[in-house]
Amino acid sequence: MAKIGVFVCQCGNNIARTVDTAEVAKYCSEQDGVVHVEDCKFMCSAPGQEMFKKAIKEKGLDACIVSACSPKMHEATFRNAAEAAGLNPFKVEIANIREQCSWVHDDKEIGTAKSKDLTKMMIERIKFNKPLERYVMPLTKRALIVGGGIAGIQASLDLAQAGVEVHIVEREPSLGGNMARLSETFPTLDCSQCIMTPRMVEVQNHPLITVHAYAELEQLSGFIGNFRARIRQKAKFVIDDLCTGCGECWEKCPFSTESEFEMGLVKRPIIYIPFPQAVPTVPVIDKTECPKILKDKCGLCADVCGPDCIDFTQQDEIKEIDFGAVIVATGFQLMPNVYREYGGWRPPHMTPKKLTAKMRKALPRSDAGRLVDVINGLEFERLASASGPTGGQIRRPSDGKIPEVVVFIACVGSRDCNKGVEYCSKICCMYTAKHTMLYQHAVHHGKSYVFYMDIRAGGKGYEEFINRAQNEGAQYIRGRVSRLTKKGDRILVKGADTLTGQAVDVEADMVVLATAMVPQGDSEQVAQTLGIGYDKHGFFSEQHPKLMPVESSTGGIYLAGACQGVKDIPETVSQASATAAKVLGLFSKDEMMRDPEIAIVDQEKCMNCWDCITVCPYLAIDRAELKDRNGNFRKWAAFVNPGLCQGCGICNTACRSKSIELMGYTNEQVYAQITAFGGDII
Amino acid sequence: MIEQIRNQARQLLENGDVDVVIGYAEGSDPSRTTPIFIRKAEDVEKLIYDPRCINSLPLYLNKRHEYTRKGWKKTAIIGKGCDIRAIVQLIAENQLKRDEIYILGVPCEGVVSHPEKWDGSLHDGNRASKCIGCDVMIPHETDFFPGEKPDVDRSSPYEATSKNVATLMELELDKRFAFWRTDFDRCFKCYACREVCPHCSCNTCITDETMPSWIDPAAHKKGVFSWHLTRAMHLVGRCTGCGECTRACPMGIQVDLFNQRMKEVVQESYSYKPGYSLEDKHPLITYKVDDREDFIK
Amino acid sequence: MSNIYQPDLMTITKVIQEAPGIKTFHLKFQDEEVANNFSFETGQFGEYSAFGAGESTFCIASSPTRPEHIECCFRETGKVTAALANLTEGDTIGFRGPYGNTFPLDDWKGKNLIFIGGGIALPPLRSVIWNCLDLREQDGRFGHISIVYGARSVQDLVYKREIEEWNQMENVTMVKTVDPGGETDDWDGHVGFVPHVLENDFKPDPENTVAIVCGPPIMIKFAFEALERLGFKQEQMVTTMENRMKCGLGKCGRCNIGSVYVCIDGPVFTATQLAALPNDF
Amino acid sequence: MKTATLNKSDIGKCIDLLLQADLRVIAPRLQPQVDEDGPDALEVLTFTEVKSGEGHQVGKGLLPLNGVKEFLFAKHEPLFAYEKRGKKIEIIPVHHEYPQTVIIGVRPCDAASIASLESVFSDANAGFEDPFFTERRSRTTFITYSCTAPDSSCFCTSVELSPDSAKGSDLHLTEIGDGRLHVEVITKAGEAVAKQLQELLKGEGDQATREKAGAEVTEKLTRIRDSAPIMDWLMDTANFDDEMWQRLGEKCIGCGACTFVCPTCHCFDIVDENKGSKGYRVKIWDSCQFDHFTLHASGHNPRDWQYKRYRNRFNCKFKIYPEKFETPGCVGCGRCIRACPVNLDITEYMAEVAHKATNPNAIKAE
Repeated sequence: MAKIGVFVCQCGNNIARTVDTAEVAKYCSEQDGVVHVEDCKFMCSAPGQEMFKKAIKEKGLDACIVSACSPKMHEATFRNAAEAAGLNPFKVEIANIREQCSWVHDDKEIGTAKSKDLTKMMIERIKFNKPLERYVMPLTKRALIVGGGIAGIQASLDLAQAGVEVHIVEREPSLGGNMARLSETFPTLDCSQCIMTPRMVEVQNHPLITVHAYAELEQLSGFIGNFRARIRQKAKFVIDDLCTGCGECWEKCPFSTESEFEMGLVKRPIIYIPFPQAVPTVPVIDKTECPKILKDKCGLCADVCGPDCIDFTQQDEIKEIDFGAVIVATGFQLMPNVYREYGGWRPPHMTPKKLTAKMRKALPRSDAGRLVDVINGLEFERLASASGPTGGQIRRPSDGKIPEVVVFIACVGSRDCNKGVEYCSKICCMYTAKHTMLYQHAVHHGKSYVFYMDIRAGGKGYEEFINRAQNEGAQYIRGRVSRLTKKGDRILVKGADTLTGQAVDVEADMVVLATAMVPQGDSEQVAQTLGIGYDKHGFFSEQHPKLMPVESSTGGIYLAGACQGVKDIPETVSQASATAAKVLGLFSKDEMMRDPEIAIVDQEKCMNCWDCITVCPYLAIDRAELKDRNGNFRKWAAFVNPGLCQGCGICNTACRSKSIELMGYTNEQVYAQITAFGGDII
Repeated sequence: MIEQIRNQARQLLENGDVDVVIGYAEGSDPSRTTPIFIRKAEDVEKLIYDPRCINSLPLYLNKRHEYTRKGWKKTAIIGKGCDIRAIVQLIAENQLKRDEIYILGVPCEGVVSHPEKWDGSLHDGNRASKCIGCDVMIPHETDFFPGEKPDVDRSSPYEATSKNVATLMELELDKRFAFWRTDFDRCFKCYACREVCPHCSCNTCITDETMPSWIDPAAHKKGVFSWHLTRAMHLVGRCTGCGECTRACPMGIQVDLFNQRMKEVVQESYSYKPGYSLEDKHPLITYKVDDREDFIK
Repeated sequence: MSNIYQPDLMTITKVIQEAPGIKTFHLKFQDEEVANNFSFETGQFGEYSAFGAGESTFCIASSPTRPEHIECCFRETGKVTAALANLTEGDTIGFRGPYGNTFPLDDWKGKNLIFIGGGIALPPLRSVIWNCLDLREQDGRFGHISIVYGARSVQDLVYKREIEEWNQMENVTMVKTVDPGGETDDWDGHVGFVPHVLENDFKPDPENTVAIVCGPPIMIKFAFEALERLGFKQEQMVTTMENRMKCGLGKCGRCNIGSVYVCIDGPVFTATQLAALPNDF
Repeated sequence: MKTATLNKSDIGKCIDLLLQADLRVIAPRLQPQVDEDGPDALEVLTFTEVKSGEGHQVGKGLLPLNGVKEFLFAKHEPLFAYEKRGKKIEIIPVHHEYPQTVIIGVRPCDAASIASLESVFSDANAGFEDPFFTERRSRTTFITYSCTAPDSSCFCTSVELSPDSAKGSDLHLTEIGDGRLHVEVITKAGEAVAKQLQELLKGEGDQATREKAGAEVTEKLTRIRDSAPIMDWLMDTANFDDEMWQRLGEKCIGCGACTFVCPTCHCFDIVDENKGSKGYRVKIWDSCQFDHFTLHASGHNPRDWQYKRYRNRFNCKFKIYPEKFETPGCVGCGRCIRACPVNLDITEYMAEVAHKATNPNAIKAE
């Protein structure tokens, strides 16, 4: 017969407000197997835990239930306390009477009744809890960082400086990400490139950091402490070790295509580095465009290459590397295709133009009726950037004219349940203000208008920055724009000023849209490759919005930067450093303790349908041959690799023959828990 | 037709290509046929095939029925289309290997719904409803087929369900429930529905589990409902619609109505019908990016 | 009308962990009247309830010569035994019985006895062993007593203390063995399967001897064969059968071997009786 | 023995009279079908408790799918309730209703099966009496009805019964033409029921016509086997390992249909239905055809192959029952033949055994 202790927590008034804890305690004391009951003000407090330990020792309890808050909060607390008192930690269960009772019910009667039920269910369940032992697992002290933007750069530097070996996988030919595209950054208006380039170089030169540029993560298997990554190093057709980055090849390349880095505003050669400060400075050949690769014509780059490092036969290379932790820093993009809503849509990289990379001044665009002078924020960044296609002069794309009137429209696609995303893109208010300033600084006589919904400038120095923008000449009009139409070589912006209630028409030379920040287009695929959760927009989900904001749903995988949600640079950098701290914490021990709550197979019962193998998201289940005493093959059965199993329980539910048990959540435990609910039987 | 099958069976046995031929023979009264295991070439004359051959023979290929313990290395089996679907499904579920089985396909014009209804011919009054809209009357996966095998379009993922399902679904929920309550009152849990099912392949059926007793073994309401509903759920996406569970029920409970309804749901949700592909895993354990997600709230 | 399916309640007065997964309970009736009216003979069995899990059949493992409590010994294998194993001192279990026939102690007067058991089959033998030892103590009615007992491994041996006690006794030969691979460094018994050790190492003399065999069906079969090769006749060999039972009352229909119901016609059978039964066990 | 006649059309009134006398009445009834006319629909006739004389099927159809077994030996029988209180257990008796019951329209084979069940559950069997069975039995009266149209699965004459047998009956009805029934009062219980029906019973019966009618129906039986030599053959334990068991039984799929529909099969299981600290111990139907029925805790199974389980069933019917209880184990109702999904036919076994018993030197049939 079990000797169960039940500890009902009042959580101050947090639970006691809607749950009569004394009555719950009394009810529990009448349950079969319960020998000790406490009704306590704060179980998680030091005195509460002491009382808990004392009861275990003095009453010789062999199982304990703490009726309190979510197990996410304090399961570990009480399991550790139990362990300290000599009770197996897995003989402690939490009945959640806070989040599931007091927080969701107003009626004390209902809250109390439900608390009784929940606790009773746990009492019946715990009778089947078996003592479990934690596993000791090895740990690979090497971190993988997916994405080489500012988040990845920051995290890798933090880790490397603490002595951890780091690998960065970046799919573009250079580190830098979106931040490398920015001209100046709010609220200080310091030059993005200037603050970023030194860090990129530092990454490049750090002995503990390996950069896999122009590479992609194909598969991630394993589990916390023991991941194995399959990295596809895309063929650059340039031999890394030999290349000096002299630039002879890309200077001579006679062919060109739109530059992705420059948002298609200009062209780049087929063998290229994305931007002059690229790290590494090794160019890549775009195999989708290169006539040598496609048709075996040209080959000029190879001819001019001094160190002879062009290799047209290069193939993609697969590297398998073990890691102990993964930081995901895949960043964001601006919402594509929102131009359509403003009548000026053009598909990306389809702008007809006759520019070469060297012709960075004029930007004549024939538009064939389209509003090519409607651009997005990142395009404006390139126009404003000293290293951009116009050398920092703001010229509009269609004819290269310096725009006299520029309209900035905020909240394009964001805060828009119907056509865009519901959330606030957060950085747009700030960057729009910055854009008006950059514009005013460049075109002193220019006139800038901002159509906005609200100004959201919560941040250090942010409100001041907005004020400054307004003082420097930007005219803010509260209201939305209904339509953009072509009028001569200008754009007629039809909007409304909702403060005065009047329609506002502005004839603009250029319109800049503050389009919403959204996750990378392939973020769902990436999440599935990594085995982490993501939300409906494609942002990766954190484990807990408040208490575990940098942990993903999978142990050992952390989230940094805009891949997790909209962020500006300071936030991204802080979060990146936070992930580094988490990884360092994980790596602070030589081996890992793992909870034993994993699946095991009753191999005799297994009828080898392999449904479990099909459903296992962690590739933790395999086929095993069972042999008889004499070593002859007897039958096939599924086998769970305890190292890989995460205890998610999917196999358990898929197994029709009920051959799979999840330790700590065995069929008997769960069945007892469910059947204990409600009234009498039969 | 049956002569060709017999000849082929004889040859297979004579050449030692197979150890046994599973087929149908005359039963113990004129309306019935019975499964038979032919091990000797001279016995092939006992093989018959006509609309009375209701049984789904692939159940004998299921490991649960001691098939492997009999030491048959290779088995030939006479299969009408619906049974071959069951075989295919068994293979897809790793319960059988394709090369262990030699399928003697028979063209089928439909079978009688119950032996009691046999009056010497097959007609609309006694043709099993599963045969209406059947697209495997010319079977799809065979090793031998008498004569030329015509091509049949089987691309539609939609199979007909019996009129009964529609009739039931039209009833209001409480009436439908009342119907099952009366029907299930008769159930005494002989598990004939389970044992005739070619897809029930667990070594220990969930209803025989004791730790915990998921399903009360008693034939009271709770025990009966949980059994039949669990059985239906275990067959979702896997049931090939042979209808044997209903035919085998000694108390006349139409248990396959559940399976038929689930079949409709799977077709509507995933455009999937089981028993046509040797590789496909059923939709409830697979994920495709375009799977329906509207039920996730 | 009395309900034949209703158990009497007993209190667990002591729990002994015999081996991994194997426990012994000492049991006392809660109702004094029941206790006073209760008697049993060696070889009989009972239906033990773990309320909430069901009933399980075990022989009474204690000797009627020591009536202060009854004992049962079981291995945790299924739902009921797992539930029983969770019980501790002072807990209540249900008991129906005693059922079945008994070992024919009267027929064994003046004879040498050999008890042969394997694994968890020692408990039924233990009852009759102590019964015979106690009776011999009283009036010397039996000759030499030998015990051949084996288990899979040293730790799986049950009644380890009593094995030592028997080992020390005069006029008792204790032969203990473990299956190959189950021995430990300090193991001083034999290594080998019970029938093998019996035939090749112990080699008992069949003269005026009765062999009482208990164990898994396969062990009984091989032990009988070994005994026959040693010259034992069928009437000199006795065993107790452990077929699956539910009612213990000859009604539920599962323990039968042909027309013989182990619950009411057994569980004790001589080899002669078994030989007359169809091959259904 | 008293006899009388009764108009066949008055059976509904009989039921009403019995109901008026506060008796529970059980009669054959047709069960609703989803699609009455559909190709899959079969008439489902079962013994059911009735609340009026309308819609009964007494004398119509042949055999209800269920026997009368479940009204004496319940499918689900709570034996007692228990409640755990700390270390103590309280056993609480379960109140059972045993209403005075009349089952009407019972066919002779079903009536004959009662004695077989009684032999198992009464105290004549090892001195243990199942109180639940005997209580019900003592309060149940059987009004039987001679068969008029046996079907191809009936074989009662092969087991020493007949379509007009009154064995096990309390009040026996036989059609004697002109819409009249010959009524025989057989037992005291039958007499008590007859008293309730007095106003409908007329004069004397017609014994001669009744016997003639019975003989005519007996003629119609097609499935006739010689059961006489079976028991002796089974008694020879050497025959227990005869090749026929495996040969005939290999197609058996181990469903329990035959045992559950069988009016004499009595196997049961005892389980606890538990919830938290309370529950019931219940007796439920079980079947010797299930693989775990005899499975030992050790994993050993004496009847490890399906044919051995069917062999046990056949032995139970033709050897164990007669030997142990001196009652027939089989009443020839043919339900197992009708219910078997794979047409495993007990009469084929009977024929095979009879053949082997009478031709001991014959070469084994293949």
